[in-house]
Amino acid sequence: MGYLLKGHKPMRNLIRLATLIIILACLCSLPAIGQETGAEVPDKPAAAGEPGDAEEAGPEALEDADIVIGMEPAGEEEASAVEVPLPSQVTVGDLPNDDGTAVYLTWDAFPQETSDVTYTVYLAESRDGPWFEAVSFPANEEYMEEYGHYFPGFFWFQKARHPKSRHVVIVEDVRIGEFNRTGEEIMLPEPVGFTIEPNVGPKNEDGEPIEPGVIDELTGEEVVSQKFVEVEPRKVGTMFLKLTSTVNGETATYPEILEVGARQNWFDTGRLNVLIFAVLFGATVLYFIARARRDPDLFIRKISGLDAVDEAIGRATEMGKPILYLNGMSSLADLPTLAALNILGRVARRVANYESKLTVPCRDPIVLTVAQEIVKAGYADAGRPDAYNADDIFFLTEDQFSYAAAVCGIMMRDKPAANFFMGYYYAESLILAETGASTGAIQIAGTDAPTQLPFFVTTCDYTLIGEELYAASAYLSREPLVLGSLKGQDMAKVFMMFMIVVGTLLMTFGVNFVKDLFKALG
Amino acid sequence: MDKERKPSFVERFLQMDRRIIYTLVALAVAIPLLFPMGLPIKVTPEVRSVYDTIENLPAGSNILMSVDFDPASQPELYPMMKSVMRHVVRKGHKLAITVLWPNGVNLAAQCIEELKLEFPEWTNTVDYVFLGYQVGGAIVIMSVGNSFSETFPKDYYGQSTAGMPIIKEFNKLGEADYMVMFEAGNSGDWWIVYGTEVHDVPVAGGVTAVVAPQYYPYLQAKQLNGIIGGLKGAAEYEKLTEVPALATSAMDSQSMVHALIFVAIVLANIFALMLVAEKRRRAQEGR
Amino acid sequence: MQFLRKQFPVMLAFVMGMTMFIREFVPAKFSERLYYGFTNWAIVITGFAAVFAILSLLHHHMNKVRRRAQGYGYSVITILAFIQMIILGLVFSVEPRTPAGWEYQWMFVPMQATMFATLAFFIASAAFRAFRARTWEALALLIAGLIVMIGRVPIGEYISTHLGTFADWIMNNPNMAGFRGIVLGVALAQVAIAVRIIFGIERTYMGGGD
Amino acid sequence: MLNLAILLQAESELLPWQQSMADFFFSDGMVTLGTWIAAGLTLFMFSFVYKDNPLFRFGEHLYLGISAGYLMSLYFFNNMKPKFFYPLMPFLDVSGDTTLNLWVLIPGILGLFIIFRLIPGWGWLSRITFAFYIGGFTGITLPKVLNGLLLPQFYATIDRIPYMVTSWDELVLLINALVLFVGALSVLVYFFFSVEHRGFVGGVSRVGIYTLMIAFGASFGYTIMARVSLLIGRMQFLMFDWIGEEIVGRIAVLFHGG
Repeated sequence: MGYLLKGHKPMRNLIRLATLIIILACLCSLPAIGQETGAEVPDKPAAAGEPGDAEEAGPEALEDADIVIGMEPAGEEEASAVEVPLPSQVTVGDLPNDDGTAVYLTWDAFPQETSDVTYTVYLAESRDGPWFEAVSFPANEEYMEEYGHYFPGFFWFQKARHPKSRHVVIVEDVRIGEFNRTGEEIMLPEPVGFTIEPNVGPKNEDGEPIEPGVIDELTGEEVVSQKFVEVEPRKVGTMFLKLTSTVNGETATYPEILEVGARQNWFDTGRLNVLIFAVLFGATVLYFIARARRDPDLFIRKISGLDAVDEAIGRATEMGKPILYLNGMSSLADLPTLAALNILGRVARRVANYESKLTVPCRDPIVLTVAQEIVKAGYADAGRPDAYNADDIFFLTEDQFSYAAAVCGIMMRDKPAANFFMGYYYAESLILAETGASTGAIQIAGTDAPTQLPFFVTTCDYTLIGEELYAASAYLSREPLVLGSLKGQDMAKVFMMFMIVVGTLLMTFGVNFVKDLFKALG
Repeated sequence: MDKERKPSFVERFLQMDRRIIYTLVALAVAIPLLFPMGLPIKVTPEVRSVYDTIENLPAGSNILMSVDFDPASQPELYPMMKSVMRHVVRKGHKLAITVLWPNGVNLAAQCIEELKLEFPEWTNTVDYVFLGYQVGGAIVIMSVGNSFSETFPKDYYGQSTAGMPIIKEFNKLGEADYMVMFEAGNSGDWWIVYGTEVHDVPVAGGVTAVVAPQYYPYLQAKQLNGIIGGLKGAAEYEKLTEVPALATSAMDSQSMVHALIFVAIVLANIFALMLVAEKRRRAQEGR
Repeated sequence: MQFLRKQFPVMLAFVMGMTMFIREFVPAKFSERLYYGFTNWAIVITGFAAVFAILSLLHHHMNKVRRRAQGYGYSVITILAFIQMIILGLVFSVEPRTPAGWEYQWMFVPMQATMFATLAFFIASAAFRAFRARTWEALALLIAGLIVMIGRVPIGEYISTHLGTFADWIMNNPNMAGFRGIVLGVALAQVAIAVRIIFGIERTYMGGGD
Repeated sequence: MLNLAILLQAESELLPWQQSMADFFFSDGMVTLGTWIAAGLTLFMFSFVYKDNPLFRFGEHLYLGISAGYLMSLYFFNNMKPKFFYPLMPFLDVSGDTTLNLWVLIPGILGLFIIFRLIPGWGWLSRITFAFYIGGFTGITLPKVLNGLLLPQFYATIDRIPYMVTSWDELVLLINALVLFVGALSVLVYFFFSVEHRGFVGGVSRVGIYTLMIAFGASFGYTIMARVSLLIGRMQFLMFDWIGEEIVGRIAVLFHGG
């Protein structure tokens, strides 16, 4: 793409800028990462577990259903400490990138794991208990690998390094209570104070239902059908975790009781790439806008739909018929609506020059007020503030099809000579465009709604496809600043295409890291 | 040069008034609804499996249906539900009906009323119980694992369910021999995960075309015994039960409209090409 | 005063934009509160704008009645329908068992469904007029459209059993490639317009003049 | 039949007058009346595909008034009441869940600025509201665009090209990968604005145009079935719920000659 670079050196500047940003971003995120990579995070990823003899077979049914909340698991541990494989390299920590509601626990997996071994995590408010079962699962599940996105590490794409050889359990924001039969939440009768869900979700790891509800002593009826007990680590402060492994009913407990507290985090390292790309693309756009200020002569390719705007307005003037302009079905919280309003500003200016009438029915109240302001300003800029009539930019209704029906009514009765459909549309697009086509109006549509593009393309005279909608206001205004932004977009596109080509080539030969750069985790 | 020339049929066809097309579309929809043509429909194995299961169960087996859709999906799922329900009634199975979507209740009620007209001896509380709607979604599913009569103390018509004859033999999910759920969303996932998998009840799904792709993995995993997908599936079921009804006619309508548009487009293109050739020929002659 | 009119809005947009942007990268609790706080405020603002919008709607139709414009009687219908609906709605609420709910059930819903259903007519006529092989591009459109259209109904199987498979292939490959290109371009353009708005380069929405 | 309310069932405590009102609106008479009105309005609205006519105009204007009124009431109950009026006047909320929150006065004032547009000379105040609203939402949207649109699509576009072909299936996979890769890139090239579409760029962007056209055609054809389903639904309402299956059935029999 050498010709893109002719005459100036944006690429070199881009690369400098990008390098700078990446270095800065890394520096910024260092302290945040330091927090959660503290001493306890697994830093020996591939370390094999202790050579526990985990191979005892046995058709053991897991008995999660029988575990009563508050049960003491301690009893059996000494008896079986020899045969049952003991978890090793157990570490705990605050879950990174969260709002301080979760902690995690990891440990090494055994070399060969089967569902014969069951891990159970217990949780307590104090070192002496009482202990509550947090979660229990067969040893061949819940590997670090599956939860990699919770631990983005130094770079978000490092998740690939999270090994299958470690287990992880995340203890999350949960609350004490239960559902009664009608689905209402009720609090547990006994003052539990601090418990944790017996099993995450209503069935256990084996697909069995969790224990049925509590039986009311007096009536003999079942009080609850589903129990959930929850804990909010942040409120609890420090809490204590204990890990056991069970084979054939024999239990071994990791000797150490682990202490951990949850913290709020202030930077989401999982979104580092989003930030970097936002800054990178944003800076590119701003750079080219600044360049355009110095050197306002920029080339922009022909967009036929926009060349037709003048023709359409001219024809409306000749015929003495109004022009209909729609801003789309979406609210101002959506960017296509803003793009549509920008074009409305340009169109209003031209319409004022030609002295024809501009009708703008609106669907969103805020869009209505902004559209009024824009058209008013457009008329004023054209030197004809007197021609502005606030009643021409009016509200219809927020209901999609009622709006469509009313606009169709306007099209069939006022027979506008030109219809503009800009912004975001849903299924009504075809109703509007077909009715408009039947009245013989020139129709110019512009949308980035992929599902509606086919209908506009087939029924309108001109259609601005996707990005062209956003380029339109620059094209119509020829304002150097906005044109500069287009140039910036193109440069970002070159960068993207370059990355796609490089990434695909590398992928083809087995290198995934470029692709991983673009993995959105949040 | 040929201003005076009357437009030929070909030209008039190409510039056909859109209202002619509208009329043709309306007719193509309406006529098959009135006179179902019964265009040949190929029965897919996943639909046949549902039919076979219901057909081969001994009479008087317990069947559970869950109606989890609302009027937005009525054109697709209602004919399907009616057809399956008719089959169940015809085979003399016991039927319990639950509803997880609030706006589905009336659709189920209407279906029952219509079937009562066809089968006057089909009695409430003995042959079927319409449990109605209960808030709670997945919770309801877990709860029916224990008991229908406790989850739904009153049925849709306000009668107490506890003493009903049907409830004596069929009072929880685990006692069902088969289940068919009609799904326009993801409540089917809950049924599978919290209900049928747990109690080991074979289950089939009648789903809209839009959500069908999300249910096919269950079929592959044998967690679903069959899938009736969209209007086409409903039409297949009607074919199997040999009662062509709403779906068959609706499918006929679909095929007719598609065929109409297809033929119109193909003709228009042939005519347009002919016109071009004609013009070229005339231009050569004129030269 | 001039500051309040000109510079202040631009600064406010910058501050709001930057705050909400940075918020996205902060997982802490207050960040979520900020998000819901802002959206709730936006809802309140929209509520006031809705009052303005309704005045606009009524004004538009009152104007027609006052001018005795052609068909002003219909404007009377709109005004009456609106006023009775909002009174009934606010007094009895809009649940199904109320008068407003009844009107919703038996007027609003069927008219909505009907307008939606007219699409069947429009899509047929649009297909008839647009699917003509006038150019090579149009031919590509025509062929893809015909295959996918006919591959989805049973009659497609009578033409060829592979038609359905091929239709799926078109949907999953060329179709997906096309829309991916569009979405990538749109996303970039959206980043650009967002940056322009936050940095006050794009301020058409504030009007101009005084 | 359309969705009748199940509210009677769901809500237990209705005041006596509410109950009688509910009974009235669910009575058979009102349902029949409703069906006839619905059928009439359905025909009115359909009539517009033929041409503009007084019946459609009536329906259209009625629909406009009703929908605006309904949605505004709904907005009041769902949004303004819990988010503006309750925080200002917590005693109104019978559930007692709301506490006094005077901060909502700020959006209240910003909202008033919009209404001030009706007063000549005060219109500029609404710019502050626009800046607040648009600035905030733009800030929210920017990362969402990257996170939800740009990066995932980017991520999906970068994919392995399975160049080792030994079987028919693998050839298909290779073709698919190439179509996706070339298609997406060529569409991107079509969207270059600052470069003239000539020579190599012109050629690639032509490929992009063809990709787009195939995509549009396929998408168009894919939608037809869904739209026809809607019409079938409406026709079934008219023919079976309204006129009644009995009558329609009899007509059908009549024509069949049976």
